[in-house]
Amino acid sequence: MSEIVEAHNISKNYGGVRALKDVTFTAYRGQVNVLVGENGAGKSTLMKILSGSEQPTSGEIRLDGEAVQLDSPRTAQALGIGIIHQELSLFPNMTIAENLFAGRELRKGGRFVDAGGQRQRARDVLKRLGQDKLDPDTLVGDLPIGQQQLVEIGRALLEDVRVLIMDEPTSALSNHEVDVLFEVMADLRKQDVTVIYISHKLDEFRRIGDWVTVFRDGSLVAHESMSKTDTGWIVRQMVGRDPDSLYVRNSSPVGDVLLDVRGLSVPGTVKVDDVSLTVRAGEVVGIYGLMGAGRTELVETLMGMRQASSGQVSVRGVEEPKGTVRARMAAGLALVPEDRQRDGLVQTMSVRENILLSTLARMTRSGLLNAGAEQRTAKDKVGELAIKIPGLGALVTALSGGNQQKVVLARALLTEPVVLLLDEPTRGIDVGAKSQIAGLMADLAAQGFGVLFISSELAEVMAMADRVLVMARGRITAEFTAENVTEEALVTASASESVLEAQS
Amino acid sequence: MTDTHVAAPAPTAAAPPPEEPRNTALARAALLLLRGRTLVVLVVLIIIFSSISSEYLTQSNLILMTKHVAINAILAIGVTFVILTGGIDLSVGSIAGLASMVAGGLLFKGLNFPGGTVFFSVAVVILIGIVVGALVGAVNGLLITRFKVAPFIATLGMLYVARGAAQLHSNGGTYPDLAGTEARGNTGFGFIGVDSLLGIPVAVWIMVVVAAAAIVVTTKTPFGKHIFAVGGNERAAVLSGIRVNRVKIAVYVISGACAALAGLLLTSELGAAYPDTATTYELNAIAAAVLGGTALAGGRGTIIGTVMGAFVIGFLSDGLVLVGVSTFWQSVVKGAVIIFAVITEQAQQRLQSSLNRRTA
Amino acid sequence: MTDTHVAAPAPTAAAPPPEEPRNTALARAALLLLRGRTLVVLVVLIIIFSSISSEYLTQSNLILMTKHVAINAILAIGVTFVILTGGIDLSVGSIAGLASMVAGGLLFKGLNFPGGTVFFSVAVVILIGIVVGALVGAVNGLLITRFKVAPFIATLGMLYVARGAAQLHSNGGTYPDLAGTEARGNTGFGFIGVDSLLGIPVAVWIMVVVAAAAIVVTTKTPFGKHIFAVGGNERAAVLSGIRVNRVKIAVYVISGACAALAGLLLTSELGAAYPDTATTYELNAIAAAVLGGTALAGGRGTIIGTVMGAFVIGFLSDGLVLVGVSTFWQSVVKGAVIIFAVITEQAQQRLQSSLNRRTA
Amino acid sequence: GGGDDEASSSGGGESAPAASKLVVIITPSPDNVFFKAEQDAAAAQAKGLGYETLVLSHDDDPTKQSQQFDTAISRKAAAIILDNAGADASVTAIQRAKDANIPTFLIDREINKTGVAVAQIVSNNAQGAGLGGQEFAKLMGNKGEYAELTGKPTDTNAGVRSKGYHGILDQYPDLKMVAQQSANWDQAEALQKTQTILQAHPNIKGIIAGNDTMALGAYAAVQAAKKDIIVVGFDGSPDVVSSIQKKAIKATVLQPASKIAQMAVDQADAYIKAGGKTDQAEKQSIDCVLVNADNAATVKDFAVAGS
Ligand SMILES: Nc1ncnc2c1ncn2[C@@H]1O[C@H](COP(=O)(O)OP(=O)(O)OP(=O)(O)O)[C@@H](O)[C@H]1O
Ligand SMILES: Nc1ncnc2c1ncn2[C@@H]1O[C@H](COP(=O)(O)OP(=O)(O)OP(=O)(O)O)[C@@H](O)[C@H]1O
Ligand SMILES: [Mg+2]
Ligand SMILES: [Mg+2]
Repeated sequence: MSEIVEAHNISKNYGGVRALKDVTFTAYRGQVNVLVGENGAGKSTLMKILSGSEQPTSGEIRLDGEAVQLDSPRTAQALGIGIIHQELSLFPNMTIAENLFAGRELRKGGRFVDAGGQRQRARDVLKRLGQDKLDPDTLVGDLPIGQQQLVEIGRALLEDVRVLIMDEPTSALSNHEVDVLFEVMADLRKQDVTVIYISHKLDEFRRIGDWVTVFRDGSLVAHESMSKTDTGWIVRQMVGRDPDSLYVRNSSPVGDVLLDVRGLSVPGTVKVDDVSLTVRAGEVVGIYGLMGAGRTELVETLMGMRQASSGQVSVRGVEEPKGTVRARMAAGLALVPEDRQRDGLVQTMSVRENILLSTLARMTRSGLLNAGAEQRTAKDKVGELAIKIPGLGALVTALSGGNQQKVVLARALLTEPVVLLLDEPTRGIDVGAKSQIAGLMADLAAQGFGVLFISSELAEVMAMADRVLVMARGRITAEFTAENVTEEALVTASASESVLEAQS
Repeated sequence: MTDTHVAAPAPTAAAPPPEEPRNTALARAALLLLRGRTLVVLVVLIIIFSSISSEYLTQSNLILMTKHVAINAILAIGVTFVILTGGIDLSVGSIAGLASMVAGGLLFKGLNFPGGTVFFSVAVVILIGIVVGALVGAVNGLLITRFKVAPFIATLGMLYVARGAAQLHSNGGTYPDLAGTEARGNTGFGFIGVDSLLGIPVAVWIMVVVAAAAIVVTTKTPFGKHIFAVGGNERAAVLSGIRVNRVKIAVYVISGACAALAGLLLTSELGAAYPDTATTYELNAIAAAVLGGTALAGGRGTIIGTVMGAFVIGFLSDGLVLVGVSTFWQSVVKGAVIIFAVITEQAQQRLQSSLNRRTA
Repeated sequence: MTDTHVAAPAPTAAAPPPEEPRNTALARAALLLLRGRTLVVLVVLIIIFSSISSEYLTQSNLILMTKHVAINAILAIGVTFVILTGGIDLSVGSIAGLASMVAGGLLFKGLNFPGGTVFFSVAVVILIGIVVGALVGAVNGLLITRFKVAPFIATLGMLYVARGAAQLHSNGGTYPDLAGTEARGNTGFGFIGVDSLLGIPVAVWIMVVVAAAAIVVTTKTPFGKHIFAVGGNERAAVLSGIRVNRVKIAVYVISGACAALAGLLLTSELGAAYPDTATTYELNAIAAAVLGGTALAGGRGTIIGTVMGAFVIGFLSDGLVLVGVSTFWQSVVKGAVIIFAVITEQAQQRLQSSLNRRTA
Repeated sequence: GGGDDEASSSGGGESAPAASKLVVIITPSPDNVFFKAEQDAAAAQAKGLGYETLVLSHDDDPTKQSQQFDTAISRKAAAIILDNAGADASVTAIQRAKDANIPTFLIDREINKTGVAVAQIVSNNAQGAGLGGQEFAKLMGNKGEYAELTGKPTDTNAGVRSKGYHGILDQYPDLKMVAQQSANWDQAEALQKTQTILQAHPNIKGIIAGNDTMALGAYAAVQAAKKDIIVVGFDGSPDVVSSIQKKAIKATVLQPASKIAQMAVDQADAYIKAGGKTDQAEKQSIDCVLVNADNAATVKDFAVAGS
């Protein structure tokens, strides 16, 4: 067991923020080195330093025992360090093959791109990732986010890497795809490739990790061989205390039907096909499915961001026929979107402005905004949702991911909805924040809201939902209650092509 | 911006200690300098020119230069609304020209219809001119929202169309005498462009009013916030229930109306309307907005910055004329100042965001 | 950086089954029509004009119009490189003017230095002209990459600076006679702008060569891919190890060089260099690129589309002159056609991406 | 001795402006040689008389011109020499100067109002266009197809010249204008428009242009088409004069630019020294001179030797 990458006493400051405080981290050759920690603990920052896209404020990096200067991604690449970034770094305007080879095109005759060669290799890589059917000439912008993530992984596999850093590579992948990825990783390990793997999915990384390193608040707090740890230990290290129950289950009494959807269809590439469902007061309903199942389309249509071709949506027993965002909002729906950077936050605005964006009209006195009311309202919500912020006037981009998520939630709650739609509310956030979100959902239900949330994680959906709907190919293929749901049943239903009459 | 943060319930979730680094005060001073960089550039210009010419810093010249600034400032304020949403308006010069011709025609020859000619009072003529500008702006807005034409192209096309319309209005001619007659009840057009109130030209008062209104709208109303939201992240704005298309149409209408108003001021000052009025003024207006710190990507900028930008351009141009720099050098210097004044933008932003974090 | 990837030699390398849905064929036809919408507009223009004037569709007129197109097409090809990276270049008209004056000066009065005057051969003069354009482009690129000035502003500033420099070069005058003399060894400047080869004007051949080179560069070389990558997602391009700044500087250099070449063709054709050469040509060049489907946001567009766009604008302008439409209407019609031709863009994109998904 | 007069006039000064020695010269852009000649002649004359000069160009933008007037007023100029940016759009600015006791002397182009400027010394465009029209008709043999390139449609002189041409040309029934386009005074635009016009009307025998830059552009097109077409311009710029000597362009109408500019400065000087009086009529029209192969050799700097 030999060290290949050693980071010694690394510190990194962003202006006044100390993202890393004197961290000494070691990755072992030919092993899967797992990094865990809460949002904002500094994991990605360390990885950016190891891959040359950020420079440490102080400290030293050694590769095979020799100090190296990683001053650019190119240098790191040349030394055999590859990275899959947490945020997708793809070119939506280019094809899969072009994306895979961007910046290191195969050449023909010295000067020209060997498009044929690239296409062939792209096909090989896609096959290796279980995507035989994907045409390398497809534009990446046209792919669902999960497949985009696979392309991102494919980029790393093309390189002759000795060290492969994967920063939350599975956040958008289905279970099956995760399995394929793990096979690939096992392969790599056999070829003596070192993997550094970051994930928030505890059950997942335990399957393949050899070593686990825990970060908290910019410091490395624990480093252990995976076999000597258990989930409880990891969570303890991460949050600095004993984990209570990770997920809070809602147990409030169920009331009237708040949301009633009948025969909703949306044409398009990812269809919503004749979907009917209900959400009652005090109920937490989960929608499970694989990527591309149409769940995002469904909630976006409910929210009025897409036009339905047929079907009715009723809120509190009243049909809402207009189907615009404002009308649905007024009727009592609110959506916390899947991609908060793209759909949720206005990055150029402050925390306060983001929280109040939907409800500014209420903050006016004779047409002009009332700063006092704004401040009060925003402050109250921040308190209520326990959002960690430097100040209401700070740019929203200064917050950690989980707290950004809560800002979007705060905005949705201010519209006084009766049914909350949450699209992947826990994607990419740490266990602590996850359990907070779960707690929040339970609280909301207890207050008489209806909650409809989307999740791609079996454990999560099973733990948090009172009722689980499964979507596949735009249809609801199954429905389970918390009591009769099983992992097998969920997986089966999510893979099914026809509607199963699995009502329970 | 203050103590509203909430300690997480977890016992170890220590609040980030708000220790303020030693050099923050210094950084703050530098930021102030950079944020006011347009002001700094302006002050430097004034110092340079007044050291060359003793006429520059006289009260009468300052008033005069401010009057010249007024027209570009009003154009630039309108354009700022558009740029804040992430759009651009290249048609403002042509809209100014069209409004000028419409108003000039109404004053000079009245509105002809089968059976007679009506003359409107000056106030009505001005209103009609502004409405024409607003309508052309609305067409821009519709092209951009309904027909999804890129703002650059929609307004570039409108640049040609509106200019052509202005020329067709008089078949290329000038409406020479806009003084009006008592009999027609349309005298007094000179008021907005020629006269003064309390020693300050009316045009300057108008600029002040337009700027004040724009500041209130952008900073104190929901509509203003919606403008910033659309420019900051259009998709998030949609999801927040903001009527994005309406906001966009509204900003082009505002831009068109401001352009028309500027055109009318020019026309009043000249006492004649000619179809080439305000040709290429769009470039100066956009330059003023960007000099004043408005980001072309949208979502960031201030009206006061834009007005400062207009002052820089105007005081520079007039100064070059006053000290007798040749036309050719004027062109070179103007271009160089525009570039130079913007170079510091990046520095400001870096400092700004690092300070934001520090005070976190 | 090549053969290093780890091929998974899975034996089941089945080709993706290209099952095509029923209505795809129809959609494909519609797409072809829309993608070729510039072509459609062009054909419609030709039909309209040739039905009005029998002279329009004669061989000699087609050749002439193509020659007129050549200058705008070359400018527009350069600008397309810039727009593909998400930038803009407003300075191309001024660069054309500056290159024209530099070349004109060298031909007319030679290069003066203490102790004598040198005259260069025409080939060298052309080269110098192009190098001047490339250098100005490099300055644009440096302002944008090193000093982080927004492309709109950097090139707007350069629009003024380069034009001023062109005027200063001759102190505003025209270099009237560029024929050169045998004694000075600088005859033959007319070749590129006036002469023909195989019945086709040399300028058209030059356009063809420039377009062909640009097509190869954009579609077949790593540099070309990098241009699209920078325009598609700059941050990702940085992370992919693409030297983003170099790519950006390079496109402005290309744009500057193309602009200079266009200026030289214009000058050769006129036989005289004057400082206002190519004023406002930047608008036509950008319009051609966007008409041809280049997205102003960057990352999407083709050279061939740009050339088609230049044909639409050129054939339209010449047609309007040929059939004797008044100047004012020319302006209106030109603006309307630009807007109209772009309206369909959105429709194309929707269809395009939906088709892509289907065949995915 | 001018200094003494100056001192006495301002000493007695009822209407004369302060002891300013500044003459402001405002013209269109000097990148047209014609205006450059004007500027240079006026500036040289004023300097010779002991004045300071401020030379500005309004680029045919009346707004810019108006702002330049403001500058002249705030610098308390002694006089303004103006080649204006628009017959109507210039009036208020000149009036403003007058109200500030600054006399304006117009050159080259008139305005549509009298009693505002002290003098309007212009070349007689109508007369000149008549000369040009006559020469063109003669060169054409009084028959055949021709095209006209007009100047910027918003410029008065464009209209006056075109009218002057047609006052003559329309008298000949066999002279047929088959195309008329504006080339906005611009050389490249004249080139391309002429090429297109020649396509539409291959039998064209002559092109008459509203100024010399357009004539040069038109001639470049004619040359490229390898045709033998009569081109006539207006201005008498050195490039066209030398082209006439080479038997390329056939004729132009020379406006005595330098002479007019000098006259204006002289009259301004006299006006200032007389304490704000002039004995000249306001409207002074200077005849233009036809330049063709016969007299081209004698033309220098917008003046024909011996005329
Ligand atoms: N470019 C940056 N500028 C300023 N602060 C930054 C920057 N990048 C990261 N930070 C800050 O550094 C800290 C560590 O961030 P980092 O992205 O490394 O966290 P992480 O452990 O990867 O979290 P997550 O699990 O949410 O991805 C955070 O407080 C973050 O806000
Ligand atoms: N097979 C596909 N081909 C093309 N585009 C797809 C495909 N699947 C999804 N998309 C696009 O990807 C985006 C993500 O939504 P998706 O339909 O995957 O919803 P989902 O069921 O919520 O899955 P998830 O949220 O897990 O990605 C949508 O905008 C959709 O247009
Ligand atoms: Mg991270
Ligand atoms: Mg989804």
